[in-house]
Amino acid sequence: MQRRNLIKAFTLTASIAAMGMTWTVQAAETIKVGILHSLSGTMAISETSLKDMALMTIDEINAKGGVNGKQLEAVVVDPASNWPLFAEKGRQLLTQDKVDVVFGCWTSVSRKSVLPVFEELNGLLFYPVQYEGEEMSPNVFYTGAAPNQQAIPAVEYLMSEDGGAAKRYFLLGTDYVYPRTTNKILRAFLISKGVAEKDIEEVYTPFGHSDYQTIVANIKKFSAGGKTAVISTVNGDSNVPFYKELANQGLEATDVPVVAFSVGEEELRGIDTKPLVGHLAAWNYFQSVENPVNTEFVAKWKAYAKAKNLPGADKAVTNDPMEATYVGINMWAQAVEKAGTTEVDKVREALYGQTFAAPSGYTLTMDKTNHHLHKPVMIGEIQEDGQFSVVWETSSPVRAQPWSPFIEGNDKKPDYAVKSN
Amino acid sequence: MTMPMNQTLLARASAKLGPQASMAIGLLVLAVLLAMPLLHLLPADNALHVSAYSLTLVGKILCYCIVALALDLVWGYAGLLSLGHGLFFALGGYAMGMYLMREAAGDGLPAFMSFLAWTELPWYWYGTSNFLWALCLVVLAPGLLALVFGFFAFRSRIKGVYFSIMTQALTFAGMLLFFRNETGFGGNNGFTNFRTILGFDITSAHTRAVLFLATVVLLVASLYLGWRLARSKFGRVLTALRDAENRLMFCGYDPRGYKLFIWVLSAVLCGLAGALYVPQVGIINPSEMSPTNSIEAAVWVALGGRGTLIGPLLGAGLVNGMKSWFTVAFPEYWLFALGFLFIVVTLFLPKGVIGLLRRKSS
Amino acid sequence: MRATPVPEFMLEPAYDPSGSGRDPIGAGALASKGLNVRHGTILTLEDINVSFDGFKALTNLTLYIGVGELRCIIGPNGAGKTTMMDVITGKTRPDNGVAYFGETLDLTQMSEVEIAQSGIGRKFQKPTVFEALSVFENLELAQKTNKSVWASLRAKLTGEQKDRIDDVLQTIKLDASRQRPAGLLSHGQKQFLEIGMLLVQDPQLLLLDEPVAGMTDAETEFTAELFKSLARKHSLMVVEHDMGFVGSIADHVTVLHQGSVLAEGSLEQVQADERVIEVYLGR
Amino acid sequence: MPTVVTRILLSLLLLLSLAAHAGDAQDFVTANPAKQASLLERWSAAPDAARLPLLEALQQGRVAADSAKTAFIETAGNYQAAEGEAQPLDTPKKLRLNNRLRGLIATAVASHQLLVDDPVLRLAAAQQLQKSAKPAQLQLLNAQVASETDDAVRDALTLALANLQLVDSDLAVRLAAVRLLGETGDPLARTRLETLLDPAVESDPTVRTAAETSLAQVKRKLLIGELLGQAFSGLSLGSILLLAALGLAITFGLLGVINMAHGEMLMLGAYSTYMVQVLFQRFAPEALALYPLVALPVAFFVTAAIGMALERTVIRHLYGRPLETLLATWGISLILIQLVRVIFGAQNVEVANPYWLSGGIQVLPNLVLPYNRIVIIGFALFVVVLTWLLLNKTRLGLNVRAVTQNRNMAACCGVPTGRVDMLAFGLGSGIAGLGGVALSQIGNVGPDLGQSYIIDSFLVVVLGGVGQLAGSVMAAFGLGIANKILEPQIGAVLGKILILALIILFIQKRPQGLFALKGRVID
Repeated sequence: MQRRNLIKAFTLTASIAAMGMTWTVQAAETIKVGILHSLSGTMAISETSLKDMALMTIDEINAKGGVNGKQLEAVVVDPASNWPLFAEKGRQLLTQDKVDVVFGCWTSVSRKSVLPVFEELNGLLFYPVQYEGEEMSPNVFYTGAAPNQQAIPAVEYLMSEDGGAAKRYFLLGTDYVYPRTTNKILRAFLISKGVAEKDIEEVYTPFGHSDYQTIVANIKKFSAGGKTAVISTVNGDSNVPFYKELANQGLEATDVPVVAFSVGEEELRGIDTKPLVGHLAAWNYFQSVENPVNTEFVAKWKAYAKAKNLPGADKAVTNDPMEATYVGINMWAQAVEKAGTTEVDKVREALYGQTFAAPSGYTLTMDKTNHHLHKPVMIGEIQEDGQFSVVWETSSPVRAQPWSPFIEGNDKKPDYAVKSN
Repeated sequence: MTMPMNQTLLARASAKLGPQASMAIGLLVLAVLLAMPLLHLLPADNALHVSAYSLTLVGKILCYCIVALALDLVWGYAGLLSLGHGLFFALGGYAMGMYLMREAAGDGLPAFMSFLAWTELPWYWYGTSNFLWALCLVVLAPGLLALVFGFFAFRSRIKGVYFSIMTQALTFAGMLLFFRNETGFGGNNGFTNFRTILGFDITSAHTRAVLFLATVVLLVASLYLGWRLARSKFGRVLTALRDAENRLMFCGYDPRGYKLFIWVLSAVLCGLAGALYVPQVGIINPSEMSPTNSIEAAVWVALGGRGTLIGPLLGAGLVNGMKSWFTVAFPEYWLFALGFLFIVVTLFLPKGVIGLLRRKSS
Repeated sequence: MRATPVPEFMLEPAYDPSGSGRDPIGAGALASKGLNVRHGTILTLEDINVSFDGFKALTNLTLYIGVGELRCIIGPNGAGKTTMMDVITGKTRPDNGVAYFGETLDLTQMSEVEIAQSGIGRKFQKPTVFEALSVFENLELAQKTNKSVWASLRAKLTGEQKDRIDDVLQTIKLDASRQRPAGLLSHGQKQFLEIGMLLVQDPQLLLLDEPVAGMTDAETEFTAELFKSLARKHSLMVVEHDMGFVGSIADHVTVLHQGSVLAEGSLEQVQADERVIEVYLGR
Repeated sequence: MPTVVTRILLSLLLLLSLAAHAGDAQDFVTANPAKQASLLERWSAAPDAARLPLLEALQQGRVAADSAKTAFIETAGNYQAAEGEAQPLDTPKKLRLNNRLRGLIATAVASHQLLVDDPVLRLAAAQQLQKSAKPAQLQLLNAQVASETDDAVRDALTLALANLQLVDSDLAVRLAAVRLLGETGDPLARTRLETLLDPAVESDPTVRTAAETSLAQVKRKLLIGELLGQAFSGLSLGSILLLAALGLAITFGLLGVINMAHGEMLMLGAYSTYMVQVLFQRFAPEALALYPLVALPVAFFVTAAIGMALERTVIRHLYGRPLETLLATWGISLILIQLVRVIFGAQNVEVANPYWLSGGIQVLPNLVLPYNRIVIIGFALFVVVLTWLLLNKTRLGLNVRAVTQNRNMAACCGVPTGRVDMLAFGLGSGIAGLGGVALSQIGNVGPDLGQSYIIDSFLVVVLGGVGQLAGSVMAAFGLGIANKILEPQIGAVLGKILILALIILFIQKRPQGLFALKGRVID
């Protein structure tokens, strides 16, 4: 008896492990596409909608006949906001499920976690979120913004007459790599524009911080010293308490505008925006952009959300990372068509210089060398209805500088992708 | 508490079955684990080839098994539920990570430092390019922290829930500290992109096989250590401590020393597990210190059956195996399954899976 | 009376790590262990005060126990009996007062473990044994030996130690249950086991809190015999409500009331005392 | 064809009317942003009472233009020509403003409001001008001070004027202005005075000395404001911690359940608030402002019901095994989080402050106390008192205390322990739900809401002493205030770490918490 039970226990564990190893969905003649976004844990708040957007785009491509005559088949996994699990799931997608491309990741740490796996196995990852730069892997295509495509234009706008001609800058962020790096770049940029050290203040809060009383009081104090703008790299959930405190302490956008790099339409869904009118965000796309491509894109998304009965479908919104996901999948499909194969090396070549008429109203180009998109930069003001109205935009798409010239030593980095090892 | 809990499953099994049978099962599992890295060296088209994915997955689970075992030593035997063992695990991992980052950086600074324009290494990084010193750190960092924390905690007789909450606060503080970029451990990104270990390519099949073997050896060694401890008078004193600390003191035993010894030992085991985990999964970052991870480790132990040596291993294997499977099979619903599992186990299997097996066998 | 200078060699702690030089049942232990009892007093409590959040549990308690004495403590509930034991064993620190073990060991400055190691053993009111361990293992842990972590890691029972445990098992009549988990014993058996644990611990002063509660008459009688045989070689302090039992063992009785000593003397003397009668009957 | 003709005719008419009388609205609508800015500055310097409606419409974002660039003002969905009788050619589009223009509009509105009859409005206008008056308005202000009849308004105007007079050519005027500024506690005055200390800016040494004295005065007043602000934020943070922890003080402190699902009860309370708000929006939009009041009982009963259900199904099997309740409730918390995520989505939902919880009261020039925080402090105290009364003055409370102290004895005395457990757990959960309503008014409402409070809640309860309501109150406020004292000194991140370290040290000193009962320990 004892023996049999022991054996049972061990075989149970072993078989469960084995199931994990060999879990594949067999289907003939499809191209498999991996989707690596957290559906549970802290990042689910942001990443769930990217998964849905990816599925919608894949459906759309399939409805048009697929790629190279084959249907796309999505393999969705949940890395559960657990960074080592990203690497494990990435490896699983590439080696067990044998997907040809992966769309996924939100946080930099998740990308950094899977990067060695993609480089080792020569996989292909499309990363759709704005980030701090300082990376250029041949196995990753970055469809979000590099700092010069978001942060620097935003500050230039704040310096302009229309942006309020700010003289002092309060750099507020959550204490982690993206805000630190972005603020480092911004500080160098501000100083190069003649802003004095004493007119720049950098403040960080811990992850998940929810009490902004002291910080808002400090912003007020700081702003008494001259026209001030706040540049916020506050992460996700902390934005709501920050903006609520800002509004309730009577700090208005006309006095001290806040420009945020991590607040988009999705985030505003959770905030009462009436007191926030006039605060700013910098992105490469806003749902409110008016052009036929975007109108169709937004309508398609709303219809999809309703059809799939996604939570909160009646209030479905699009945002920048969703657009970047949409663009990324479409560009990849075009490149596969062009290359005639899904082989990574050939698709990579085909992607260079690939163009796509994006919902942002611009025809975006994948750079010929640096794996980043040329993107327009837009500054939007928060409106009462939770949308942004674009108050400023670049005249044409901007080429990314993943190696920011404002960081020492980057001038020696090559302007093409090389494996990190 | 009507059953003696200090007897190991193996001991009980051998009492009933004779040592050969349980020995045989153990050896079988061991043989499979030892064969896996060798099979990994076979060419990929061989039918018996074990993929890198399977090897790293099982390797990771084995590291978790060591953590579960270490936690069981303090919880199951000494009655100290730590909700902060992730901290020790992560510290060991960070110590190894420092070495790997130095190795990857060559003569320069680790990548994350150079892009923050740091010009020199913080003092605590000195010597980390030396593998032996890194190994010392793997033991010393968690060991010393556990020693200091344990010394004060046990001196003031903090126990039960208080102890659990304090360890949770400790790991939470550690997480916040390591999250900061300025702390000098790569902030929230932690360490990734390792290249070589002792000069060997970290992605090569041979390196993977050796790391896996090292994990198996460490697991077997910790099992043996646990087994010896549980059978020694020391083990009986711990059990006595768990059940009636005051009585034990009036017998003339100083519980502080006993608690401190097992506590530090457990922390060091976790650190070692962390050190083996990092090169296998390829990343270490502060989220390993999040209280959630440590609670999960307690769940492994409870699920498998605490106060036994095999139970925690079963628990860690089951939960992580299920996690790997569910996150693919039912990505949106796996938390329900996990949640129900915890409830069901605590309600119906108070002695864990091991208890269930025992009950069936008797 | 402690004014006499203490010779150097007598300042050694009573605790003897090697466990050698111990005779089987503890006879003559007092002389050989360096505890300074030259004035014949093994325990001195003077003017002890303990209060909990304003409630005075002990008030100016003064009590002396002689070497080899068997003292019974009686008193109504809340008289401070258990608190007094807590003070002696270091569990509760007195607000002020003097507590000496022998002539030299200041109990107020020692930890519970040090006190236990120096030779004071205690049986709790509620029988407390290590329920997950077997009867034999309970005795093994209690046995007088080196109790440091390192020793326990390498500890192996010697034949002599085993014999000693076997003796005690015989004495407390648990020989047949030696491998049973202590948690499965009856209440009375647990009482005996705990007494057995005190025996193998071999203390000079035994504090016994209601040792015969839950025992049958025969067991009580047997316990009385056992205690009487222990007295003189050891000092015993027994807290008990069972007057029959007290009568059968005590040569000296102390009555506690409201945290201080109300009366002291032989059982007959005490029972005749007006104040005692009033406390027990008249409130 | 006719439409084209009419359109051409209309535009011709329009051009004519423009040429004849280009009204202010029309000027503004047709100008580019730079021109608009200079228009506003001009209007601020020379206010005209007739222009006020236009400016107010601009401030409220009601000015629009049709495709022919004719200005219209929107009122409740109807567009009326700002000047003349024109009808819109198509739906007019709202004018786009930026922050610079909004600021200038505010100044312009204030300048115009100086002319109105209502002294309250004039006072507000003067206060606005203290912040934003431009040198070009010097003359206007001088004239207004001279003609102003209301004392309070005149004082406010004098102050606004003083800001501009700091660079007056007349030494006496400068000196008077500097002295006047010294009497304010305005942080802007501090900056203005500081610039005067530079000999390059202010050549006269007497003015510089006066500026120094005034500056010291201002700084002192500012310091008072800052200290009060710190004290308030400490109290506020403390009240939030208290509300988060109070439910746990019952489920964990009294019942001994290590309730890891406590955070999720907070979360469910917050989601109940959200649901109530949605229902109000749909069925009773006119009473929307009252939704938090209705949400309180709803949240209480929803979370209490869930809590009782959990107690009956899971937790009652686990009394006396505290560490196992940890595991089971952890499982419950995972399920609840994912359940909410599946039902409401992973994103945060919007819970808006009603008007009476928005904004704040300006106590000092540099101290605004937000209404939501004031209300939450009061609410926290109210809940504490309520809980105390429930536990100490009711039969249920007596039973709860009896059961938690000695379950068997209570059962023997005829206390229905099962029912009491259920009710007590329900009470703890319900109080957590009330906490959730309060939290929804200051932070975000999402599935992970509870996770961010659970550690803090446990620390509060443990620090206060398990089972001690008063201890929890002390601990919450102590932590809140300590946190707010540390934060400005060493930053939020290190502050939080230091607080955790201090708690660990404190527990070493007092293992039973702040309010431990001393006494004989029964073993």
